[in-house]
Amino acid sequence: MAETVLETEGLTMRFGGVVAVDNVSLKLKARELRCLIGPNGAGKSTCFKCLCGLLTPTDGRVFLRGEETTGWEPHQIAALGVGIKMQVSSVMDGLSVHENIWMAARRFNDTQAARRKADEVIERLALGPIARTELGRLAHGERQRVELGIVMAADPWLVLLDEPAAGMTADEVARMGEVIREMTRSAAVVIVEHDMQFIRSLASTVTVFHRGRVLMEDHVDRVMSDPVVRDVYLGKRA
Amino acid sequence: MDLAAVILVEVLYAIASLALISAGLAVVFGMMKVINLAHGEFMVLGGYATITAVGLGVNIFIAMLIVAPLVVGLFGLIVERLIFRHLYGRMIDTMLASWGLSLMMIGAFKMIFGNTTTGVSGPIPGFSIGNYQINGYNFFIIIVSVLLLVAMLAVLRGTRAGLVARGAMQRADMASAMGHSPDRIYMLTFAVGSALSGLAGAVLAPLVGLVPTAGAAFIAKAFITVIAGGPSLVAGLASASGFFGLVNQFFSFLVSPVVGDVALLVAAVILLRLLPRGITSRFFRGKL
Amino acid sequence: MRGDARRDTAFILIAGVVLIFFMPLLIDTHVLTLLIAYGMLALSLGLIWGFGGVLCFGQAAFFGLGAYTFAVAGINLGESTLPVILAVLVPAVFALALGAMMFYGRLGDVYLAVITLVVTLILFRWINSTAGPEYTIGVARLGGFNGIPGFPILNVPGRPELMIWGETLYYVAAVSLLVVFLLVTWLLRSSFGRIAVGIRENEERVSLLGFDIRARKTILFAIGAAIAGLAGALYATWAEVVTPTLFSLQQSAEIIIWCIVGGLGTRFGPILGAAALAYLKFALGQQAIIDNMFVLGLVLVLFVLFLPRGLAPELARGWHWLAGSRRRPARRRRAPRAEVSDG
Amino acid sequence: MTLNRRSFLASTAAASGALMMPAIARAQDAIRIGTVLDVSGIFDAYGTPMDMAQRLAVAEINDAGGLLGRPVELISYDTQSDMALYTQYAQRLVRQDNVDVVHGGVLSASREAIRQTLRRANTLYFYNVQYEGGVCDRNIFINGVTPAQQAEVLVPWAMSRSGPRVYILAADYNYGQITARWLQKYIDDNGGEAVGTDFFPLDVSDFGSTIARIQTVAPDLVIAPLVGGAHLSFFRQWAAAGMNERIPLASTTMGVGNEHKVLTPAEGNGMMVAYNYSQELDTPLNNAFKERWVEAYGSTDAIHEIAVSHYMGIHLWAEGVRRAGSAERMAVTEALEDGLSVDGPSGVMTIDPQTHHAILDVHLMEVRDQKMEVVESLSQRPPVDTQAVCNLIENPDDNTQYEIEF
Repeated sequence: MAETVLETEGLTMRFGGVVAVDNVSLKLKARELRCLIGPNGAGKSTCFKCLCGLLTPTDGRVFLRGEETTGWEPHQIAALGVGIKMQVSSVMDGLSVHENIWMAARRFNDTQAARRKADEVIERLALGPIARTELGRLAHGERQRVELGIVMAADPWLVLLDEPAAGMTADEVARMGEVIREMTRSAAVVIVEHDMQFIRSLASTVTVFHRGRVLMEDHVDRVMSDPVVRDVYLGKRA
Repeated sequence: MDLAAVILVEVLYAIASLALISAGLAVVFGMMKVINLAHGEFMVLGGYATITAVGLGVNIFIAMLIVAPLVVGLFGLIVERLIFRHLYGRMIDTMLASWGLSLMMIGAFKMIFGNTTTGVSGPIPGFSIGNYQINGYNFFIIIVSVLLLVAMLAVLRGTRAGLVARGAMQRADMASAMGHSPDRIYMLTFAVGSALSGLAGAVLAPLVGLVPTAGAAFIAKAFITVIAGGPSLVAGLASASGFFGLVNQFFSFLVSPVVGDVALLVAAVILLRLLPRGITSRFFRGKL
Repeated sequence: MRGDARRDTAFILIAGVVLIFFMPLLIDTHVLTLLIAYGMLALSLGLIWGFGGVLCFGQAAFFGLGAYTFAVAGINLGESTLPVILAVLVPAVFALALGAMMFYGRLGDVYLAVITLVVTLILFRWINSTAGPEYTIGVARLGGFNGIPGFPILNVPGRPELMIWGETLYYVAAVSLLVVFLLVTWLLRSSFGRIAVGIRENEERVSLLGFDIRARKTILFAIGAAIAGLAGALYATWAEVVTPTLFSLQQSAEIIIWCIVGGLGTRFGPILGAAALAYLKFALGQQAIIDNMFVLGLVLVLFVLFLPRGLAPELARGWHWLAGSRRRPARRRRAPRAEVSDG
Repeated sequence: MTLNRRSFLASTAAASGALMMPAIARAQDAIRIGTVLDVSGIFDAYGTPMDMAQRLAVAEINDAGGLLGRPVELISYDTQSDMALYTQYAQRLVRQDNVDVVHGGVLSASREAIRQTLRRANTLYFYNVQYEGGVCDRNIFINGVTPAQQAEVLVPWAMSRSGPRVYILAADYNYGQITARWLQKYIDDNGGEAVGTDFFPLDVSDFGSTIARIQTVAPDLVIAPLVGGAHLSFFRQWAAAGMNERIPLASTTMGVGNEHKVLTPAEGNGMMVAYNYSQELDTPLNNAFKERWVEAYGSTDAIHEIAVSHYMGIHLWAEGVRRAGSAERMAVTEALEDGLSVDGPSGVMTIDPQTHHAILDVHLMEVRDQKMEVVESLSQRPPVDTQAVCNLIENPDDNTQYEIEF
């Protein structure tokens, strides 16, 4: 039986009087692919931020590989071997593609090994031609790809991705799907996503958020055909 | 009892002068998120404008309350057009350019007015509370700064310009959404902020005298007050001035004015460590 | 990359040695020594601001702390070797404490500026009010506004009677600047330096990579303070007096201006900016027609408006143009790169 | 580290320009006086008239044929009220300008900043300003009044006109600190009590809380050795609170920078001071001096006590050179130690060989309508405070500033 890599217990996040995440319990096994979906304001992004340490939950606990990480700093969580990519592309604009990826690899390798690792990731993502270009000069899709490279370079066992496909062309989305599937060979992946097309192509388990709670959790196909979920997405009261 | 009254007046005066010193900076910072490091020199310019006007035979109150704000407001308008308008959105650059401007102004003051202490004598006679004598001018400063805060509140609450300003303080793009050119708003804000700095400098000049480098003493205090005040303009000004003024005077009386100053600075460090977004980020939220 | 590093080091060494022997032909060594102390001070801010993205409004505090430590320790110990070491350590430890307080408190840029500025003011105020006889450290009177005159100046280690001043002090200062420059170069090439640049570029990203940015910024801040402290010790032995004005806002302002004018994100830029502006100030101090504050201010405004990347990148472009290589495309402003071959 | 060619050429040009200027201006065989004074900044009210006075003194010497048949050249630097600039310019004076003597320094802080530098460089130094006393160093001559010459007579006089409870407000640096202790001593000696002592850094300009505090103690007299432009606000705020009509004020510094002419008569009237000089002294030498000053500068407005003592200091040194027949440091020192004296606008001034200080007249004065009216004159007072601790005849290598201890 595969080990549980991510688990939350009654995760709750309140902002003033608003309960953004309400008593959410998730469980993720090693190398599992999981998409978190839901309409705007459903709490999936807030939940994501609680997982990666950007927010400290008001209540409840988070466990990574059995270790409680509630209230940890993002860098401590990342240092466990968790790869994180935020919604807005977050890269080091003034540095080259190689330097960006090298830095990610450097956290878990010495200088030399990090360079080899960076070369390897660049080759896998076909970033070779732009390896020495500054990120600030790249197009949006390329930057997203580099950011995935940054995530991969650390050899994570858990990857947290917030809307990786946003703003990409169909081609790029397809390539992104491949990369993510490749990641699941070594890591569990959590994706927060809007794009149903993309989620369907990943064919994964989906957790549906609604008003801060988990509405249902099942395979994407069954979720998509569920009338309640459809109502939620169409804006009707469930 | 008399002593308590004297101390009360001194504390109120300290609070009022802090609010007065900081008002111009607060307006510019609140609306434009620009720290004008030449603020202190704008104040000194107001002081010089007053002294010059008095020297030319203008009534001292007219010089302080009308001439100085006009002169400095106009000056602010000019430098905004020449320098700052090219730098919006580049916060650090704006700060540095304003620092450069402050050095230029100090240099210019030295060349024009000479590097000596000048001043005018206070226009209000001493005042006695029981057995104690007190500088009557303190009351004038307290009144001016109360009127100033009330006026700011009234403008923000009750006028269309205030509405636009409130919008702009919330979100930079709000004003343009309301059909106003941000360029013009910035220009006017800067001019108004400068005029307030000029007023503050003019009103304080008779008390402390002027040297070209006097601005440095003001800018640090104003900077700290504005940042510690936080997002709300009037409530922030009032609460931060109140807090720092109290701390300052408490230690000034107890030990010495220097310890009072140091206590103010230490209080600022502690306050910002605890409330990095300023007092009004936690208290008085939603107030103006 | 390794070859690059070796070539860069060799180049710095050769250019440095040439300058050390060449500059005295142009400028009096007494003035040059001051320019060197200022250059080192500018380099310290250039390191933490240009490469670490930490804009410190109070770099003068570390400079003053270094100078005062040197003076106070010198009076107590009667020689200068340990005082020099202390002049580096004391500001560094102070910066560690201050940095930890700021960076672990997750303060934004503006707040960082306010805190550093306020701490400098506190130090200035405090040291300015220590004229009374009760303020002594060991046998050294702090002296308040007077400052501390008459402390032992730099001497040959272990030989307090062999004092280093005048021409010799210039060579000692110049070599220490060269050594510090090489250390900074090495630091920037190391992983620590490259990650520091990453932090400047995108703090959140680097922390999401698993690096503790608070600790790293604190350490970088302390390294900058240590260099500023050494510059302070050099200044003290040169000036033969330390006064509270070392802690003044004016001094802090000048350091920032040097960095801007010289060029942020380069190692040589701040030194160049410091030397050029300090010399300009010195030259302007000789005449009374135009006030030097006015000129400094004008220079700052013009640079921010028209040459925000400073002199060094322009000089580098000129150099590459002269050398016939135009491969270097114009860099994006505000994002200077980590390596600089023009340094 | 490379420099581009253009910047290299520019810096060469600038450097050679700077080096050449003084070389051309310098006369070959002149005797050189170097001076460092705050002609700008917050102490300019002291330094600027001193600068005028030294130019007048040097002109007088040169008009009389110079010294030893050589012209006297003045090399003067403006230290801009910045203590750090003092050592910088002092070093330039001795290393680059090779001056024969250095005069100047305004605040005690500036004197202490350069005293050791000049001693190390074997350059004779004259500090011509009233100060807190106690400096014992054979390389320096001081002709300003010391506490024993000034405060010792001022304190009992002021107390006799007010009462025994005295509050002291002093500038927070060595002058103020040491002077405050001397004041306390003289207050005690005369059966009074120092009921409070506050020190103010030189940039403090808001005295509101202090004025309230003084009232809680209700002293009979306030003595205020305050210094500089910022402290001037104290006298203004004191008057603005109406205190000048309630508690009399004495000062060891008020008027030294012509403060009594900046304050209105209403603000200044009644303050008690004691100095070596007043413009109101009606002596032939003073009247002649004022005439020459008016000829050079138009009016006597700028003349103040330390401008005159600076003027006297330069003449003392010049007399020493004449007597020694050389401008060499030791020769001049020995000539001066011979008890040399000169007569000038502030009366006769004689060098005390034991302390290198001066024996001089002191006048008790009261400020009246922006003038210092002499109430009583005490002639030829020796610097007994410094004499008590310093004997350069017995210990020529002494190099300390002694401070009063209780």
